Amino acid sequence: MVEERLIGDDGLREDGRKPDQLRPIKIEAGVLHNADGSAYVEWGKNKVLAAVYGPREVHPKFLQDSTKAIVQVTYNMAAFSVDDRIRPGPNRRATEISKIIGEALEYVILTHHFPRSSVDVYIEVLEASAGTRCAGLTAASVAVADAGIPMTDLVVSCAAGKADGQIILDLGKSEDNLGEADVPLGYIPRTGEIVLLQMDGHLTKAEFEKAMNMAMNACKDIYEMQKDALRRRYAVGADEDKTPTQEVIE
Amino acid sequence: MVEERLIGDDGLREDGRKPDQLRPIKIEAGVLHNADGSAYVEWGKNKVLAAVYGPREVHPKFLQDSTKAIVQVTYNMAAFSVDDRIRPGPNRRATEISKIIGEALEYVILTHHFPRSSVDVYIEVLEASAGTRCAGLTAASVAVADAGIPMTDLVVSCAAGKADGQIILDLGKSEDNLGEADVPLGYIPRTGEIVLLQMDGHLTKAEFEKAMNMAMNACKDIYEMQKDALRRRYAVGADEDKTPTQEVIE
Amino acid sequence: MVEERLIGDDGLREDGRKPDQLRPIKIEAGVLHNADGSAYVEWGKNKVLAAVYGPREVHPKFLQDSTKAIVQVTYNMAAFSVDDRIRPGPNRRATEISKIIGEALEYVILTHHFPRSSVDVYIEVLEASAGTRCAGLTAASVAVADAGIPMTDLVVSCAAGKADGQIILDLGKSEDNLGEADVPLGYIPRTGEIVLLQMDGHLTKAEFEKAMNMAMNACKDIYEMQKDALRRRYAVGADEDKTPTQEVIE
Amino acid sequence: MSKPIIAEIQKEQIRRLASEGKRMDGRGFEELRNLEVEVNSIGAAEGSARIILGNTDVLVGVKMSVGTPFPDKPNDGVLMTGNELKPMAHQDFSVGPPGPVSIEIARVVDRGIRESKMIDLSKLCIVPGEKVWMVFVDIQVIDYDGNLFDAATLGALLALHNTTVPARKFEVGENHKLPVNGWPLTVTSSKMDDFIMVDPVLLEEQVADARLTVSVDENDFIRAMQKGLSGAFTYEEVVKAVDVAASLTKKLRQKIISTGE
Amino acid sequence: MSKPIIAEIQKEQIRRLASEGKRMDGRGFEELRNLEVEVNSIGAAEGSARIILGNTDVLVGVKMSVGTPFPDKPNDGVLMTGNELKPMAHQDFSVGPPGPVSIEIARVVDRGIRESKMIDLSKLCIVPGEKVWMVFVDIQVIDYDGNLFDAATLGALLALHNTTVPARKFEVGENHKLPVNGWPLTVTSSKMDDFIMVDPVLLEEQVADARLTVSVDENDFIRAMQKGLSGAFTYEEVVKAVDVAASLTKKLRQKIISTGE
Amino acid sequence: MSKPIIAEIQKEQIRRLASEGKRMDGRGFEELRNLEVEVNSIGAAEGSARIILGNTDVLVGVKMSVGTPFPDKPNDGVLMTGNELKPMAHQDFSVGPPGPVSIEIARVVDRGIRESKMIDLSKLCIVPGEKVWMVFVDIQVIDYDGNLFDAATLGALLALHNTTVPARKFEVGENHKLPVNGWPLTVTSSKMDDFIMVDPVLLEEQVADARLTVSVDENDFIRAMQKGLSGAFTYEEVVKAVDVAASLTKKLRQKIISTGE
Repeated sequence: MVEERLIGDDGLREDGRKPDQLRPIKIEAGVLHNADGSAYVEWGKNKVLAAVYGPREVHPKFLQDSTKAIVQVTYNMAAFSVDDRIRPGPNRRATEISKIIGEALEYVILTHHFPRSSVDVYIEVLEASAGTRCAGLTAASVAVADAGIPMTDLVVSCAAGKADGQIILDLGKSEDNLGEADVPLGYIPRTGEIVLLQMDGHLTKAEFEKAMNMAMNACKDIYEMQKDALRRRYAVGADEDKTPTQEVIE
Repeated sequence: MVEERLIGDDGLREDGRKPDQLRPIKIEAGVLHNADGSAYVEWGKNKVLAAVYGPREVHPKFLQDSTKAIVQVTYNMAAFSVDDRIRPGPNRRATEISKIIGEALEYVILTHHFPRSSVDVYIEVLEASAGTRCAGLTAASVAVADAGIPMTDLVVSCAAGKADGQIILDLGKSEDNLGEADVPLGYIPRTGEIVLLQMDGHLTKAEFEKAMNMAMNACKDIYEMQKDALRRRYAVGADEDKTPTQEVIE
Repeated sequence: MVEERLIGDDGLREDGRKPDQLRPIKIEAGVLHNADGSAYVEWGKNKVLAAVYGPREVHPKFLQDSTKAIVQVTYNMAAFSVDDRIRPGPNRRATEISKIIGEALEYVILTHHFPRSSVDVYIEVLEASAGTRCAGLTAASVAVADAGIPMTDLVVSCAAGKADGQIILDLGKSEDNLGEADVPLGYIPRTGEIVLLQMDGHLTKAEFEKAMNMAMNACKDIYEMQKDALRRRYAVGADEDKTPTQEVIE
Repeated sequence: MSKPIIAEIQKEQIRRLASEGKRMDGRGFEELRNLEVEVNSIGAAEGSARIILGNTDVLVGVKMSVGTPFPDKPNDGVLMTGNELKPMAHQDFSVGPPGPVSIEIARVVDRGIRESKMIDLSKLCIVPGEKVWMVFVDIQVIDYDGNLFDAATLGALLALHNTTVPARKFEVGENHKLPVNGWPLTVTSSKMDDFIMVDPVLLEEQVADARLTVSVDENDFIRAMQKGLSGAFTYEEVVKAVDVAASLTKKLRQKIISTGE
Repeated sequence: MSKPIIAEIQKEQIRRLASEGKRMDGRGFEELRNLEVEVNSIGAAEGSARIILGNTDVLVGVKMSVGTPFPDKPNDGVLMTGNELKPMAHQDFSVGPPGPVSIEIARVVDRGIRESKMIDLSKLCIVPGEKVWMVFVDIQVIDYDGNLFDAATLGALLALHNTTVPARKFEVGENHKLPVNGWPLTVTSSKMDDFIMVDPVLLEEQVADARLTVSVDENDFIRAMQKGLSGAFTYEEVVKAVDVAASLTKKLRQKIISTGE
Repeated sequence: MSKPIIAEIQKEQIRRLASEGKRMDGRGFEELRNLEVEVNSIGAAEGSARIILGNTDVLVGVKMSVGTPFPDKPNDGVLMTGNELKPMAHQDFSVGPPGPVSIEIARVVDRGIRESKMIDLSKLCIVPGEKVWMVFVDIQVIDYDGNLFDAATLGALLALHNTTVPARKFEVGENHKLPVNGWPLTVTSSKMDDFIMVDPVLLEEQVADARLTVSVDENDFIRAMQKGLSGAFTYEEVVKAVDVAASLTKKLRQKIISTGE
């Protein structure tokens, strides 16, 4: 089915990456003024903002849980974030991604510290190019930390998959469209726990295990970038004026 | 306007029925596990399930009536129940049918026994072939009884109408599409009261009266089938395990 | 851009009006039975009804303001009010017009007299022919007065604009479509205050000032018609039977 | 709890009057309210009618445009009937999409038009399978004092009988009257206890147990019927209501045809 | 506050049983419930299947029609999968548009069909860029006692395998079976504390920390996976769940193919 | 009751400062905040601009596609302007369809573009009556600290001035710049008591009585105006606001054209 070659004779991918190489990733924490916490992630051509408000009063009220905070995630792609404009408003894909990102985040947030309240996470994909759910979860996790909400650890997310018969890391756009499989993973490096896992395509069990391991290893690297972003953020000083936002996109 | 002959020279209808003959009807009570009461009706090719929950708390709250239970009926046709797929979600036809079935049921339910509560009736048409509102009301009535909700009597429903110039009972699909009139009736055999009545088409007063009488008579027969279904249900034992649902459709 | 001549060699407009002349306006107060206050305005071919309910309980509750009444305006064009049928339900244009008319009315209503309550104004455009927001605000203002709700003054509304290079009053349909500018104004004649102001098109500052003055002057005339309608209404007697509604449209 | 109590008091008053054969506004049980009609006051509509029945005030407008037929009826024009109970008309109506009450009225009016064949939809075909006339009947309730079924039906019939097909605008020929046949008028009966009265006002509707709308055409054929509310009728009551409807629609039809049109 | 307390008590009971290797209904951790299937009972559908898995009861219907392809896939038919958790099926389900739970199930079933290529959408093209077959898979949950992912997937596969393309109705040839390949069946594992059980009943679902659905095809390829809920799995647990799914889907497939179809 | 009290205290503070000719952030009454702009950072958009005005942060993206014209304008391209006040941008914004505040901003920006004729829609016709360019301007507010009217308008103008028509993608010729003329920039004045200040921050907006947005083009023509909020302006105040807008838009335009584009 795959006519186009995704991996060259030199073993390199269309964009020159090695099979187990990530796209360039840049993470910044504390990029917004109003949100209690925020983060910006550039991941290849993906550009993703995450904002966190909370813990705050639950709205609508009937969702309130008397034993813990609820975690509400809204993942959204900007109308202009992809080749064919997306009609504003929720769609089924965004609803599913919001749900699984929320479930992954909830695992690390100490929700029992904040009964009857809500942690609201807004993820806006400003530009999309394969892997936005991984970038979104990675950004959201930093934004929750930036909001000072207690967590057991950061969640990191990265995908592995298969193209041209090879297991590869962090699929780009054409690899995602034309490849044989995609396995996005949400991971907690310190404990080795998996909090998000999807797969579609076509893998043997051995290939699946190889892909999982590749993604878990990459998550460890991205984890360092997350922590570094938070470190830089606090070096600037959480109480001082926030990093000028105009640096976010430049 | 009717080119096709709906009644043959032998006085029999397309499907071999006599003018005052019902399609085959099969009624079963107590076919679902979660619902407080349920019934399944096969009526010709119609396949209709009814489930009842309640009396239970009213949702949304502002609908609550401090003097009696409210009766909320949701009639729905499954997407695949007819030749041309139906888009899921409420439509104007379903809204009207839900309203008139609910009004008919409310008359026999002792709603004053359950102030501030709700009796919720869900009617799902799995397959439709003319007469689903009659089959739905007939099934709903059995399901309410199966739920143990006190009623003054069962409501029975059946239509009569006109095709090829003759008054006929229980219109089939082509008779409904091509015939001259349809008169669905909701009836209480014991008291002779009419709780649902619609008509469209073209009838003289004498024809209308004949149709009414034909439908009322048929209702008496269906009433026996309803009671028989409830009797069989209670013979199995209301407290024991319910009739295996796999028998429902076979 | 304007090929068609909107103003003739005699200085008169398509419909024979002089540049600073209003279309015929007819205002009646107290035309509905159920509403607490109402008014009907015919303005050229525009036919607009306004109804007021309140001050009454706020619905939905969370909109309640503990310091004053809220003013909720719903401007709507009937499906059949224009050449191309309008789909029923709110649209973006109606939402914006409802907002700015509501803001203009709120300025004159003594909202602090009625904390926690709502003044609900419904404007229905039965027929539309340029200038419905001005006719709607003019009617709504009379309806609020008819409801006996205390106001500092009536609001009057009228537009001026530009066509064929001339500043003109109260644009008709083709002047609105083909003209160079439209400046709808909401005005309080007694104080000279401006409570509604929009403009689009293309005006020099001098032209804009001329248009404003022309509209403000016209508002003074319309103000007299509003007061006259209320006077006639009270002459009939607020406590007696209301003016027969069949006179409204004839 | 105030609403049920008020309803009980109203019911008591109406019952007392009814037991003496009287109604709140002095009418007989089988007497319609005063009726005023006005046609084509809305210049932008292809046809319109305003019906003032007592204090009930309804405006019906007809718009037409050229569209594509439904795939299963390629040779038929399309009829759509909408009804909105606007908050202008009564304090209990609220902003928002039509609820079950609005929808029932719209569908009963629609079936009254459609099933009586007063519009031959096949005559509204321009190019089979491609271009047909769409007829939109929009009912707007302005002031609500009961019996919208009859007021809306009458408004729709009058508006359709006065509709001009805007053929020039759509470049499919010359303007002409919409071909419409017949007057399937309705009369609605309202039952409380054993008292049955036609053309109920709002207060009578609010205490009613059951409602029956009967449509009868100019040849005395019954064309449509709709029972509503959670009460019951006996067979005899239904037969009587049909008789009353036949007689009252006949009078109404004569009045409308002689003056209104 | 009653709900969390009840959940805690349920959790305690299930935990106590599980620590002895038992489940509420006597099954082993890696044992599916009793399964009954019935195909094509809905005559109006192009294909249908009813799945009764313990007390979970799901009906899946397939409808087909001719439509236009998506602009970016002019040579492909269109597959749409819908799922509604109707209030009939459980007291906690309410009327209204599908929520996140319904949508997740529909999308997982949809991807299971789509990404396994069990339907070659390019074979559903009639006229490139203009006319293609639309395949609507509608899942209707009738009675809900847990594990809708597996029941709905199985229902969809069975319904598709028994679908007849209604070509005559749309005048594009003779009716024929929908070309479908393979059986990418799923098995769902549910985790509470360190106990992992397949095919959870509702009470087990309600106390679960995490859920993993694994789709395996007839060639032992993993075709899809979906982790759910706010708990975590270890790598080893995931690998184990894949093994269990591979073995159970194999048995299930044999049973279905030998009897059900 | 806390909100009104806080508003009263804020109002008091702003009033005290204003009576000395001062503002919260040290600006003069007729002084705009610091402005940063960035164009075409979104590679997937046909054009984009990010506007950082003080702490207000707005991203505007332009997408184009080929579609069918409106029946009443067969020779014109289609312009659609959308605005969403996302909950990311402020704690008071909530998820859901755009409300009146969002819609007013979108419509004022839309009219600013449309009525100033800065895009000649007739040049966006490909095949009359059949194929035209659709231009979607989507405004996304990222961080909200007042004066969205001016920030969104500026963002839309800059994005449009930097838009490339994706003709190759739609196989209707070679890519080229979107033909756009002029810079109808806006300046918004906010009034509290008798104090009128331009470019209000959120706190100033929250206590404002009235708002006036004035659009002026490069030839000093007034192109659009929108008064908002439930306060009033005198005639003299309006005339003054127009003068201030004329002078500030001129400065802004020079700055934008010399650097930003």
